[in-house]
Amino acid sequence: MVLLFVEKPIERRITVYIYFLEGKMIMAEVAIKLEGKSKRSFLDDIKEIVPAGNLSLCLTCGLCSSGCPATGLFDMDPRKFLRMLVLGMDEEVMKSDWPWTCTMCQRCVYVCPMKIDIPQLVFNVRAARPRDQRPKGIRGSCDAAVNSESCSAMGTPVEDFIFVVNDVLEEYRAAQPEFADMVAPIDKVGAEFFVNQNSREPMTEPDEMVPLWKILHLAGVDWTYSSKAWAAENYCLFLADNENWETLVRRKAAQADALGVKTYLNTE
Amino acid sequence: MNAENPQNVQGSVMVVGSGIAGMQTALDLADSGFYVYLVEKSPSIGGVMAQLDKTFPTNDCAM
Amino acid sequence: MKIKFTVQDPCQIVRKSFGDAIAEDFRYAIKQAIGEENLLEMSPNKSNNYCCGGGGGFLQSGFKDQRLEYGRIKDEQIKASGATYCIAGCHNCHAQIHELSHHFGGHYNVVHFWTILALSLGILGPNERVYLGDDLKDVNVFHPETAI
Amino acid sequence: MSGEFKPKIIAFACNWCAYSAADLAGVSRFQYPPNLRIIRVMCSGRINPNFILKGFQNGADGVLVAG
Amino acid sequence: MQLTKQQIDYCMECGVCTGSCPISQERPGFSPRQMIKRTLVEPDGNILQSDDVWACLSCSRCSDRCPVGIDFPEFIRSYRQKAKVLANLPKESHHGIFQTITTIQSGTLHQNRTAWTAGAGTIKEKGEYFYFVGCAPFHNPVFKYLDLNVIDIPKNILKILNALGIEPVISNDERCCGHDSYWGGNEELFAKLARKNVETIVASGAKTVIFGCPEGYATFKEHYPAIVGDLPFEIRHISEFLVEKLPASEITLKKSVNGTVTFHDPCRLGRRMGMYEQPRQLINMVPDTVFKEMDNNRQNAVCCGTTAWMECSSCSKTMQTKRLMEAKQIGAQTIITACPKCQIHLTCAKSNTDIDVEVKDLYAYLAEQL
Amino acid sequence: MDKCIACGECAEKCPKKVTDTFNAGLAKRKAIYVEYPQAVPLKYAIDAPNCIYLKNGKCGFCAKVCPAQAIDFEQKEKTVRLQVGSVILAPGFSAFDPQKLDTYQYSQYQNVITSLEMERILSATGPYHGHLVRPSDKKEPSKIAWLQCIGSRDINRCDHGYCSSVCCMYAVKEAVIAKEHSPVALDTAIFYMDMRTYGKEFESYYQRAKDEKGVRFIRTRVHTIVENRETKDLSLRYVDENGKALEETFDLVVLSVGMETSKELAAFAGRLEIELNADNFAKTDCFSPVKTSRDGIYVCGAFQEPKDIPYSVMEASAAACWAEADLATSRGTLTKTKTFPVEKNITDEEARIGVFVCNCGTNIGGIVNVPAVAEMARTLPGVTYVEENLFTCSQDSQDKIKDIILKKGLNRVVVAACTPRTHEALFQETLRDAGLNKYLFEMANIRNQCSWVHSKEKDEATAKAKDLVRMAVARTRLITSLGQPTISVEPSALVIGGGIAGMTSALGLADQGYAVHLVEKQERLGGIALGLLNTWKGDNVPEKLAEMTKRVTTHSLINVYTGATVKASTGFIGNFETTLSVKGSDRLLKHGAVIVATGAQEHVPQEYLYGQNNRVLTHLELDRAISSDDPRLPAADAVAFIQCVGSRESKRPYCSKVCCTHSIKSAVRFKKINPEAQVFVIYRDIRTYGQRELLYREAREKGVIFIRYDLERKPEVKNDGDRLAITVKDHILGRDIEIHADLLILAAAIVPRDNEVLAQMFKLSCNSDNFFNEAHAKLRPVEFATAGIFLAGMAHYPKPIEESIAQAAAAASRAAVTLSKDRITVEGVVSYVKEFMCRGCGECERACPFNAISVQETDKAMLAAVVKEALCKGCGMCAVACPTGAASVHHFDDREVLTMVETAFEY
Repeated sequence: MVLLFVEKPIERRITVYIYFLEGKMIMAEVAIKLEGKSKRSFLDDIKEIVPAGNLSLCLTCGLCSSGCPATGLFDMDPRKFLRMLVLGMDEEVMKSDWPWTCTMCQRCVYVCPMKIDIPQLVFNVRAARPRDQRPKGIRGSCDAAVNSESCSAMGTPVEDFIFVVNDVLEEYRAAQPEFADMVAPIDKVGAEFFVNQNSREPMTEPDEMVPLWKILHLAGVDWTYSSKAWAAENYCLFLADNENWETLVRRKAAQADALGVKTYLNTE
Repeated sequence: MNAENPQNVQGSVMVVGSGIAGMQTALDLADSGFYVYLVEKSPSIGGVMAQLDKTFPTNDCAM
Repeated sequence: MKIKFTVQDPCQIVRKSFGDAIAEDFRYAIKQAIGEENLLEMSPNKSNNYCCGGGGGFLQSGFKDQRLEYGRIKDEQIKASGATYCIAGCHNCHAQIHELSHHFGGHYNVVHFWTILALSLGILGPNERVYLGDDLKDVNVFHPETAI
Repeated sequence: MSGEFKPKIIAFACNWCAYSAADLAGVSRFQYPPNLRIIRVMCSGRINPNFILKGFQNGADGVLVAG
Repeated sequence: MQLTKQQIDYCMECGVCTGSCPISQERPGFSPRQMIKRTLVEPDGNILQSDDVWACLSCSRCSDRCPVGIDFPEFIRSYRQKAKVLANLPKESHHGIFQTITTIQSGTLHQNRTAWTAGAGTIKEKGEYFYFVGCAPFHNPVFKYLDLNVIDIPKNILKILNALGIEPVISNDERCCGHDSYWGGNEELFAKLARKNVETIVASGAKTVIFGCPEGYATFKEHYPAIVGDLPFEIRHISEFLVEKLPASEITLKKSVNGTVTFHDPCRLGRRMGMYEQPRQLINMVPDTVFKEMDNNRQNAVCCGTTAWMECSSCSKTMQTKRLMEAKQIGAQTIITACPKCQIHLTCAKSNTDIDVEVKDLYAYLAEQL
Repeated sequence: MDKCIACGECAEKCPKKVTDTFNAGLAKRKAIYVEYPQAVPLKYAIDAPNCIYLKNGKCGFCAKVCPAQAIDFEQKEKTVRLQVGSVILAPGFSAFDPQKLDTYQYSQYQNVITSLEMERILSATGPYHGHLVRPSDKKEPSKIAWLQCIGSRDINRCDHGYCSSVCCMYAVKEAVIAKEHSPVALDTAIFYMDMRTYGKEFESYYQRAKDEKGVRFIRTRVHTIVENRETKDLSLRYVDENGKALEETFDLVVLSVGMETSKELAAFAGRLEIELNADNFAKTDCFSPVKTSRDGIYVCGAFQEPKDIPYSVMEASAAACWAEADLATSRGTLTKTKTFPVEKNITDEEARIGVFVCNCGTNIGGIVNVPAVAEMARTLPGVTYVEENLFTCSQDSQDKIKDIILKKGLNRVVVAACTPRTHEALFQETLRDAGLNKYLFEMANIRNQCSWVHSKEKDEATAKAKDLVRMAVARTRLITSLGQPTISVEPSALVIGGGIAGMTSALGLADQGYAVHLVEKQERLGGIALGLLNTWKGDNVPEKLAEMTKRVTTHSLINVYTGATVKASTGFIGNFETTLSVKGSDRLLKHGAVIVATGAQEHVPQEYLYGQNNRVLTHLELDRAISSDDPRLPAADAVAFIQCVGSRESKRPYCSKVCCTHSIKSAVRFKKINPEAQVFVIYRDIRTYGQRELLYREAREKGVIFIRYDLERKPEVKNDGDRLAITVKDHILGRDIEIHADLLILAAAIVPRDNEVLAQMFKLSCNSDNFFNEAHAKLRPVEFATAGIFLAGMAHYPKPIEESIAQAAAAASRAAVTLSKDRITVEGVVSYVKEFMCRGCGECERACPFNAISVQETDKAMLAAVVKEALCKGCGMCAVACPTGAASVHHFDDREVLTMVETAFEY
């Protein structure tokens, strides 16, 4: 019994905004000025991107915020976030770090009576920050993955991965005779399953990879790792770096295709 | 109904549903000279109002 | 076995993808491994489960205080369930919940789904037990001599 | 005289509410002591204080006006 | 069979009775002379079936003037007993609530009729003086709708008595004096009440019983002896009592502020008890009182329109309105009454006319100036 | 069914327990049942799918125990063909099933209930007999929460974009009633989006609930309910308006479920070929709000749109009105009137009373010793005949009673059986058939109020039955024949007010063939609608109004008086005489009914720079500006609306009902003309009830921005050079927003006209807001307490065109009930006054709730009270108020009542 998650690349039209950002947003008692024709804002773009998630439909009912664990962080919540966008306060929203506390868990849109896709808006707002001002941790992971042949957020070199896998495998084969013929194939062409691997394990907790191997072994599954693009994680998605996100997905898919596997088994 | 030939107009009305609206319309019609067929699918008349406890804003008993 | 488990439904595959149906499959597997009587549900759960706070890049974003605050509900939920183990089906959940337990002094353990699966199959070696608590450290150990 | 005090009670009941409530008690088979006598009036506004005093004068131990 | 005090067959058919009867003036067909005459022809005749038997006010204006001294009120009273047997019943005012209260009082009723004294004055359980309060505690709730606090009458009397240094006995066991049942043709009930009252008073050890209400006073004096024999205590009306005691006391009264006042003689106090002057003396004790008599005063005074809580009708109202107009015509601003019922009836009439005369109880008039 | 005597033996014996749907599933009932004890008809029915006999042919206990042989298992569904002139659909609604909302776990958590279940819990006839307890452990709750908009205003989880219109008000009511039921200081909280208390007296009810009763109103929604496994208490997490996350635990959570049209009903509509709208409600338009898409088929109630009781009742009468107009030529062709023999005069007869004691099968006879009761009855004075029956109410018994009355020369009848509430009319008819006046009848209630309630104390029950019979006989000796006067009816109506409501009423009556006098104060018909452009559904008001005006002015049965006012009026139902002042000269009219449709007007605002800056307009001024092509409108880049201007404030506490819709409709219009324009609606609660919610959604979709303000902090409006500067605090961000607007539209309140004059003239009453008071807020929404006078349109309360039209047609229908009769029969149980005994004090007049008694000058120049029998309801308030005994009530005079007191206890 194994969980399957087939990731499908989705076409998204992305508008990139360049804003200058300085320091954190301060919630000051300064009146929000609304006048005349509004300049083009998220509001307008969202309508084009996700008509069903039209944020101006918001009833300000509070359901999203009532259910959101990020409510209150950075003095924000989904409703306030939405409200600021409705009022065209794009710049202030951009300054807030709140969108980075959203885990896109979708509890909000799950119940929103107007089905407003708040996570999608969060994604757009993240994407609108200049790349160099997005949180370093995620950006680093994304960059590392893009720059790594493994697509690993930890930048794990291909050789390291191969070494660790084989090393651990051998160790276990030796120590646990019942699993003497357990395999952890890499780049096995035509295998049934393409298994990816979160970089954390090979890098820091190699033993944690073993249970999965054992299960696959016992289940008699015909699987393989890939030496390249084997990393499961994709931080570019979280960075709202669509371009690189897509690049990574394409690279992983290409690798799977290259190995001629039938199914892409995502462990993430 | 036959608008062209008023002689053929039936002096009867079928009312479907016997909640508060159905009963009122049936009473009005019967009280002013029309034969009413009141049709209800449950065994008694009264509809949802009979299930209510009190009614707003007067807090009158709904029964 | 009298140890009680609870299960964290990953937002990605449950609410966002396959809904309650996959959550049920997930439970089926877990119950096979630990025994139905040992599964304590959090509430809400399945499609309406609370996110742990590890996803969406939150773990890497650098806002640690906020992230732990975010996870407070999850921590409370796990504690309220009465379980001492939380089974996670997702790397991020695993990492976040592990940290929550430590941060809020919950003293519950978090284990990967397949760790518990392997444990129940009796194939879990001593080095693969980093995340098991003392009560399970020595259960069904596979080749104890391989301990490092 | 048995030891238990069984008060004689006269009730004036409005035709439109209390009297129908007493009917309903019957339909629902509620049981209550049999020492109550209900007198139907068209409205509890019909009860003047003398009706109540007359009840006492005629030996009632309690008079209930319900409407 | 004793029909009347003075046999009606003395009647000379002179018609003075009908001429002086205030009812005859207002009620079509009502005539004392005719009633006597018809009864002479047919003793148990149609008078027993007629409403007229209940219409008489027993105001005694007729008997007071009758050249042969026929006691018409007593005649009518005796016929009322017979009429009742034949189910010819009076139209009881206020739905008969006072009749019922009277009946209930004849039984073993625990009353609370002294609560009003709290804050009004001091009373005793035993003592020389017994103040017989009468029905005011029962009137009070019924006549709230007239903005009338009937209970103020006993309150004021108690205040005056206390001022004189008298702390009277007022008893929870007091019963209705029976005046209304007597005049309503219910002698049996009357006798029960009379016995209970005398018993209560005797038990209090009182030597003197003071009455504020003329009806109680007259009833005790005129009708109790027939039931209980000679009364073992003295009977005093508050007005005669005060006329005697006030001047001797240290009480000084303040000046009147009521403008021109006049006095309405209660039938029981005046014609039946002959007490015309004492109330007037009391009124004039108040310094600066401007007192004027109405045209009909003393023996000629006209009844307040209703007796024994029955047969209140448009005829009663006309009498009351006329009486108020009489006061108005002589320029009185205030009409002083000395009977709670007179005050109630005149106040009622005033409340649905626009006659601008104040109706005030004599003892309130006095107590105000204490 | 005719045989069933509703004794309940069958249900007692039925072995099959079934979930009781009437009690919203909170209780069990049997498979043979009456829905509820007061059900009409009170007949037991078999729940076929659950009946053991009907399923496998065994059981049949019910048939064995039925004393009336009323059970017939052979009955089959039959198809009946009806030939009818018109069809009126009043099939109602289904309550939304919240099971699929997994965040609320309705089916899993016992203490999460629907509002309908709450109604049953609160009801004295409900599963807990009105004792407020929660389902899980029957404990009295100390904290209850209501969650609003469950299954309404939601396009994500249930596809019901509309508002269900009634839930806000019923939740407030349930909270208030629950507090009254609770022995503890119950904490109640209502979680809501917009509090939609838009109806008459609703807002003040809401305010009272909040301020006096302490119901908490929390403007937010709850995402998830979490149950404590042990206590079954329910924890709710919510965020308040400032964004603060809170958690509260409640004992009971009520889901305020909305209304929907069931699938079966939608399918039925399909078979009838009537059109439904996107939300599956019957499609109608504002100017014919009860007319379906198919001629001759009308609709009323919640099948047209979610709505409350009074509006359903209005529509019901409106539908009747239009059906009556369609079928006017055949009125009375299918109805029959029964005839009776001439009544015997018994005035001078001695009482000859017949007493019939019913066994009611074993219902009475099984407990009460019926022979002993009959024996006792024989000894009572006046009784000349006594008989026992198995069922006194059966048809053969009726024939027998009739026979005996004639044979034995009875002149009064006592039946000792069930209750007069259900059976008096039947026996009275038997008396009439036998030539006796129907008032010579009396019942002794020895079943419902004796054998059934003392079933374990047979001796005492027998003694009581004897007393009840003795009391009834004593009273019967005194009762007399009563006349039932009839009064003639002038078959025409006076309609006061020539607006949409007045014209609708006039047409409704005239189309049915009754003459109408339509009086309008202005020179032109149309009223306030003359200033309106469109309805919210888009109907063109000027066009429709012109059509309507033309029909009215050309109708042969309608006399229109413009520039006319009502000067004086006398008379009563069927016979009014009214003097009109038409352009200065008087005109006397006779008519049988009155419809008051005098409308209302727009409040003149005193704030927000109104009257000082010409960029500030009211709604009517806006509509006028639009129709006169005011160039400022298309040029406006930013437009703001401020709601509740003059409404919902201490001075005018009611909600004006129409303004939210009008503002939003206008806002959408601005957006349509110029999508780039910024449009703001500054509001307190958006009250787009029913399908108006779709308009609200459209406005948001188009980018209209809605900002909520509190009464404590109203928006500020200043001049800003050429424009207006409006400052308002945003309700979500808690920060001031400054709007620079080219136009400001004020949603000015709807205020009553000077209703006092008419109120005095027709003795009508007004509420504290000065709108006319209907006879009953729920059940008689178009009539006054005074018979023969009806109410329609905004004189009753602010309302949109479709509701005015429905109410106006309803008023016409109610008036037609009177006008369709040649004579009206008045009940005999009415008050009377002995003139001589009357002092003319007026206490009766003050006491009468129906204006049926008044003091008048007599021939002898005295004052005396006079009863208008046509208006009297026989309640006897006047008799009690009368100090002399001049006023009394036939059939219930002091002696007739007191004799029962006197004979009550003789055992």
